[in-house]
Amino acid sequence: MDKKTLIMPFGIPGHNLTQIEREVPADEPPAWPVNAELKEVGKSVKRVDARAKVTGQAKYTSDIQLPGMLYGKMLRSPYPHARIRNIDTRQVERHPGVLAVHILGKDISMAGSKDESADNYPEVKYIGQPIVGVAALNDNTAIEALKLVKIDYEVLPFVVDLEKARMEGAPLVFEAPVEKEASDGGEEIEKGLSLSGNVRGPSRGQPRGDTQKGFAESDIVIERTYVTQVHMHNPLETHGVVVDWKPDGMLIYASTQSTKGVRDEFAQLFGFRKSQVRVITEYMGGGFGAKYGAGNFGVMAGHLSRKSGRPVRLMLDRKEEQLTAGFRPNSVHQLKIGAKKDGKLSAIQQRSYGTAGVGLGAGVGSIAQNMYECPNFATEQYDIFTHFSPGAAWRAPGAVQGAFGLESLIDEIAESLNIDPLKYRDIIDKSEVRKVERQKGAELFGWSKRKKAGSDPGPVKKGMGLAQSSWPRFTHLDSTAEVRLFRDGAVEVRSGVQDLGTGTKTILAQVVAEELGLKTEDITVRIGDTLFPDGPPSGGSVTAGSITPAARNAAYQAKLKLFRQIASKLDTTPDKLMTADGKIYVTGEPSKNISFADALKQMRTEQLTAEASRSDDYGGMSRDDLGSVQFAEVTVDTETGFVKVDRIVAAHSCGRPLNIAQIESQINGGIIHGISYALYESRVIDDQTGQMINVNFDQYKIPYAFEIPDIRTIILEEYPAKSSTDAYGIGEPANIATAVAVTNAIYNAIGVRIFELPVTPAKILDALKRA
Amino acid sequence: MNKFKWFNAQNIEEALERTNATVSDAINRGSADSAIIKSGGIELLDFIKEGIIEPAEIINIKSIPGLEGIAFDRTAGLRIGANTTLADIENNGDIKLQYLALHQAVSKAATPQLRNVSTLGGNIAQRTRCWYFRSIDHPCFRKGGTTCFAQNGENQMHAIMNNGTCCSVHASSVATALLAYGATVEITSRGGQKKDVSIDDFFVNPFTDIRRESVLRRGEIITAVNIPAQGKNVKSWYIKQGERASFDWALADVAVVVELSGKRVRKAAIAMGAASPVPVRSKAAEEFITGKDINATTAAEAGQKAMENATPLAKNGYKVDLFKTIVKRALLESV
Amino acid sequence: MKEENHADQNVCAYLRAKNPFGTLEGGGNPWLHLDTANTICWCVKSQGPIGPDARYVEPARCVSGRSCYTSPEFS
Amino acid sequence: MQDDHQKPRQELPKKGLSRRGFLKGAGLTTAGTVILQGGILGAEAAAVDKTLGPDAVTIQLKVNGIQRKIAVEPRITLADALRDKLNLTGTKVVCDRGSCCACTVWLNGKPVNSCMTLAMDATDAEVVTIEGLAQEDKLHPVQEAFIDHDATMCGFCTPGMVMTTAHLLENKPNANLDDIKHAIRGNACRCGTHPKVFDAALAAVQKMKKS
Repeated sequence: MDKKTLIMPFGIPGHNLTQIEREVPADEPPAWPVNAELKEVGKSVKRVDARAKVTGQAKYTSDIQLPGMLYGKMLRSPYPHARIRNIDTRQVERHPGVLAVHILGKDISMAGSKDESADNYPEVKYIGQPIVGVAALNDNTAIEALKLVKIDYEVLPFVVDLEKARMEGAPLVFEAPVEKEASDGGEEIEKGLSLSGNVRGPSRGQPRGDTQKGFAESDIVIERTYVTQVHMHNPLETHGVVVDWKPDGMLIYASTQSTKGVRDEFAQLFGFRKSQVRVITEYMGGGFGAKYGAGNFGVMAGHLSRKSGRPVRLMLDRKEEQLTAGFRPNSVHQLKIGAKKDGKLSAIQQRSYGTAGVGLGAGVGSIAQNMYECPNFATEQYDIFTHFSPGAAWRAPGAVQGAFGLESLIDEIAESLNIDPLKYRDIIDKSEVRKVERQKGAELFGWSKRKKAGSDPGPVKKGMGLAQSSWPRFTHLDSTAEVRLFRDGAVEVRSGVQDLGTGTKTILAQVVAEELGLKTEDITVRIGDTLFPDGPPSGGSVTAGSITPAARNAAYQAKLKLFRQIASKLDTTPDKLMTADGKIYVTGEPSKNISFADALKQMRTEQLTAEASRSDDYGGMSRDDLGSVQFAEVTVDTETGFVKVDRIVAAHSCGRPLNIAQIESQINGGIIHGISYALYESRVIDDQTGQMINVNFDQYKIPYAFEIPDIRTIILEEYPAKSSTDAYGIGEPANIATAVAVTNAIYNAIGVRIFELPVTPAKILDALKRA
Repeated sequence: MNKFKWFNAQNIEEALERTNATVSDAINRGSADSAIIKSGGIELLDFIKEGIIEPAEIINIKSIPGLEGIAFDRTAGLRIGANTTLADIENNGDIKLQYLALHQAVSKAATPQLRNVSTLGGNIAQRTRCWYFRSIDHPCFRKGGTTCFAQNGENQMHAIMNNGTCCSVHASSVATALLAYGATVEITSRGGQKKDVSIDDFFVNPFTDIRRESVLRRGEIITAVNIPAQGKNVKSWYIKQGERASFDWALADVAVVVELSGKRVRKAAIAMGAASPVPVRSKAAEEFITGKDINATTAAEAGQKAMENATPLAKNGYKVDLFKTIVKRALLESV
Repeated sequence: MKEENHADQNVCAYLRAKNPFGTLEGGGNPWLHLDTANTICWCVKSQGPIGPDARYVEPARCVSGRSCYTSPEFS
Repeated sequence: MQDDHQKPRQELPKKGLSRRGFLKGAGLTTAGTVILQGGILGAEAAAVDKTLGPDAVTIQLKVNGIQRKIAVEPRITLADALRDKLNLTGTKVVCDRGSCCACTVWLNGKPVNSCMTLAMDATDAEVVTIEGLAQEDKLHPVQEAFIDHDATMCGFCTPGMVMTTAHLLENKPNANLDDIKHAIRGNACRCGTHPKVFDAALAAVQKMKKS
């Protein structure tokens, strides 16, 4: 591929900003200067869809009504573990208003009415596991109809508690590991990690050095166990779809973080080509990591639509959402860190257990491995299977649990070495970004006013704490955008990418406007539709970093095409043209110009289009991180045990910031999730029945107005020179440090450490009694 | 929700004639043919949505004229119609001045939106929020089952006193204040007979009857709540502690009403919600503080006394400390 | 680490994984960098982490020889 | 039908319908007697024909200033009636139990949870939904402030937040931050827009003072 060289801004303005030479593909646009020199990018531009949202016009999946649409509902297992002997749906089929009934088999793509037999029924392994679905004229009829289903269960022993599941003799979630099973060819198949009882692992990540030696050389070694709870996603819009199956393809409205992922799964399951399946996600009521794939509810809706010949809407209700739609796994995290007298870390060893129910993914991430310099590192992460619905990725999966342990223990080591926790990070953290964030954050926060732990007089005590985060700069290269210019003046950017509420639509409009010398409001954004080129799935904070370079590149290519068409009209050559302030100029001769709108009128065709994709990172892929530092001040009432977070200062970087207000909003969100994780939210399961009992917004406590502290953000501009926009996401980084900054502040207030989340009044009172 | 019929009652008699079950009856005896009274409807709808009851008919009493309103008289006291919304109680100037603890309790109940709809009658007649009781998947004693799941289960929100049979706590924090003020509940029954039931007697302990939480029977309706006039030297205060400040059920709430003679307490009522299956007054704390000045020491001691008979369960021991503190603080704040 | 590097494996056509670490270098094979202790895996056929054979879903096990395995070529 | 909400809504009474005639003047016992007499007199009339449902019943209500007739089963909530019968899907159902206030609409001038209100209880009532808050194309100052201050993220809580905030400011033009928090204390947001909602609401107070 042809290459060219760009000189790009590199580093942190006001700190170490310099320039760097990057070899990039020849069709990449020229480098943008720093944000101060840009018009649309890096500003607090209003959300392009805000008006639709504040007027109630925005249509979400749950608002979609198609002609003839039916309402789907699913009957779910009331037992955590059972075998199904028989299912009788005859009465349901006769129920007035019911137009389709479907039973899910083990292989839900294949289970039609013909092979619905006991052999094909799945073994139920969690409460809420879907079994039968109906489509009816309305929701209430569907619910009534499901009461007529008769299922004969053989109830089996279950285990839902992490510790009990680890014990010998615990009811097994998965029997007979497939190790040493011969394949057709007679050879032994790959084993994977070992499974012993319900304990699977360990996953050892990427160890380095020799921890034994590291601990032996340490002047101080501290080992602690940190426990975190199960945290539910609870997006306000539940999981759900509207599916319209036709013999020649499917139309699906989905509340999803990945339109293309949903499309691909439906295509695979229903025997269509990907091009025959169209998925639309125009507005989406939050996901936080849990909304991936077709979902069993989606596939059920597909079958019901196929059987009834009508569109079917199937949205989970709040109870179903909490019971079955994912959660952040809990963790028991044993962490041991050794350090020298000067503070340098000599060894980190961790072992963790967590449960994602019947699923995997309950580890504590790689933050302990990555954030600080330490030559010796080892980890063992175990998954414990239980009879509960599977977990799902949740905003910085693993890292939030891992950070609670790591940043608590780093704080404790600093304390033991009699070094200020802020200064201590200067010793062990090599990140330039976090160094600047610590300085700026500490100043805004007033860290110098921090008092000795527990030194406030009286029963109500204040405390200050801080914590840091690290999240890799991920991108998803299969990210494409199209820019269309219309003769009537419209400029459109199109991509399959979805906007979860993060502001993707707006940043796409901003980068296209910037590239074309237009205003953000001049750009029409059409996304969330697989008719358009594929966008990235939104997870791992990849969206901004993946799709905005594609959009800018597409705008740049469209612009070049336009230049070629109108250059002669300005008596010049295309390479001399440039855009700014709604006009196309001849470089060096500003009087020779034409308005962008007039230029479009002169196009040879009604439409002009260009498509471009995310290129590989300039300068090669690297594993550097997005860092943040957060400071918390809390008030602890030592007589009641109640904690209130008074304020948070959050210093963050996400490459080139694209929209300041939207980044602030996302940081606010991450912080509020973190506070809630630290103090309020926890799934409660009754061990006797295996049921989640706080399965509503009434008893599952998410924060409201009075739980929100004063939040100040510092958004650090930082240019890694890696793409045409140099932007990165902020979703996960915003959420990692908050909870542990809060618990470190609690320590500072009361002089006692809490090792288990959420920090309830009971735990504070208990810790104070023990101290 | 199941299908049900709807009847707009124009008067109390009409409503009482049609009704054949309270919510508690419907939960325990099946609700297939039950006709249940609805005022604000929040509580009823909650049960129907959960599938815990499936009434055949709802008798709307919101449509009955004259069942709402607040009347205050310096000698006769306060009368609040059963259909009066919590919002109207919250915003009533007389109540704010004369019955501060009631104002505080009401304004901390639920959310502003719910207070616009919830009525006083419905609030005190509501059932416990025990998460087992509210779960259709847990057939507990109170729903005619054979066990209390909370005794050996998730009892962190539950009762720390009188908790041997069923350890649920009553949901109404308004009731805590009413108890401290010595309110009476006016109950009207078929044929128009009325009785005034002291709020102490209105609530029913599970060891008396586990299937109900108040004396209200079918064919009866709460028509008003009366609160005696409070003397000039009466002070009151209410504190509620939930997990969240924004809106929440009480983990512990306390209403204190004290009559002072100079600085000395002549008479005291200290009521606690979320401590016991029904709101309770602490006689020990009241007796202790009577005849004494309220100061940090005596208030703290009263808090200790209030918890003398606490029998916390495995996960709710912290509530004992919580009550000690808020009894103390409510006493201190009241003066 | 070695036991979790599945770059050389023909994993089942119906396996999906959501692992942020896997998308680092793009492309359609997220399990190239998979660390299943921090990854959500699911089977498209069963729409969950329990495979059609009632065993759990993970790249190392969703390979040729498993009864529900489908080669990517035939999907 | 879909376009109805774009028509201007009529002015609504700000304080809603209140029946403050209760017990005022008349002695307490008298009022009780009146009720009972009414009951006796009404007993004969209380025949089966007064029972409605369980099948669909036609009710009238005024929504966003327009008189509407809809057929609803008594079990249908106001939220579902608005969303399914009138296609006013701006009102969102989130928790479905009155614990999140996403479904907030004004019923006779007061913000209520439409998910916990049966449509029957809105008979002859005046309802304002998010679609009816703007006057023609002129947004309510609270709506403008939400746009200006980035007070929406996913937008699912937004209709409820806006309706709650707008009601506060219509009734308390000098609202401060504490008033705002008190008013929206029941409105859940999962994205964490609260700080921006506070900013927007305070800005709207200023905006409304000027206008």
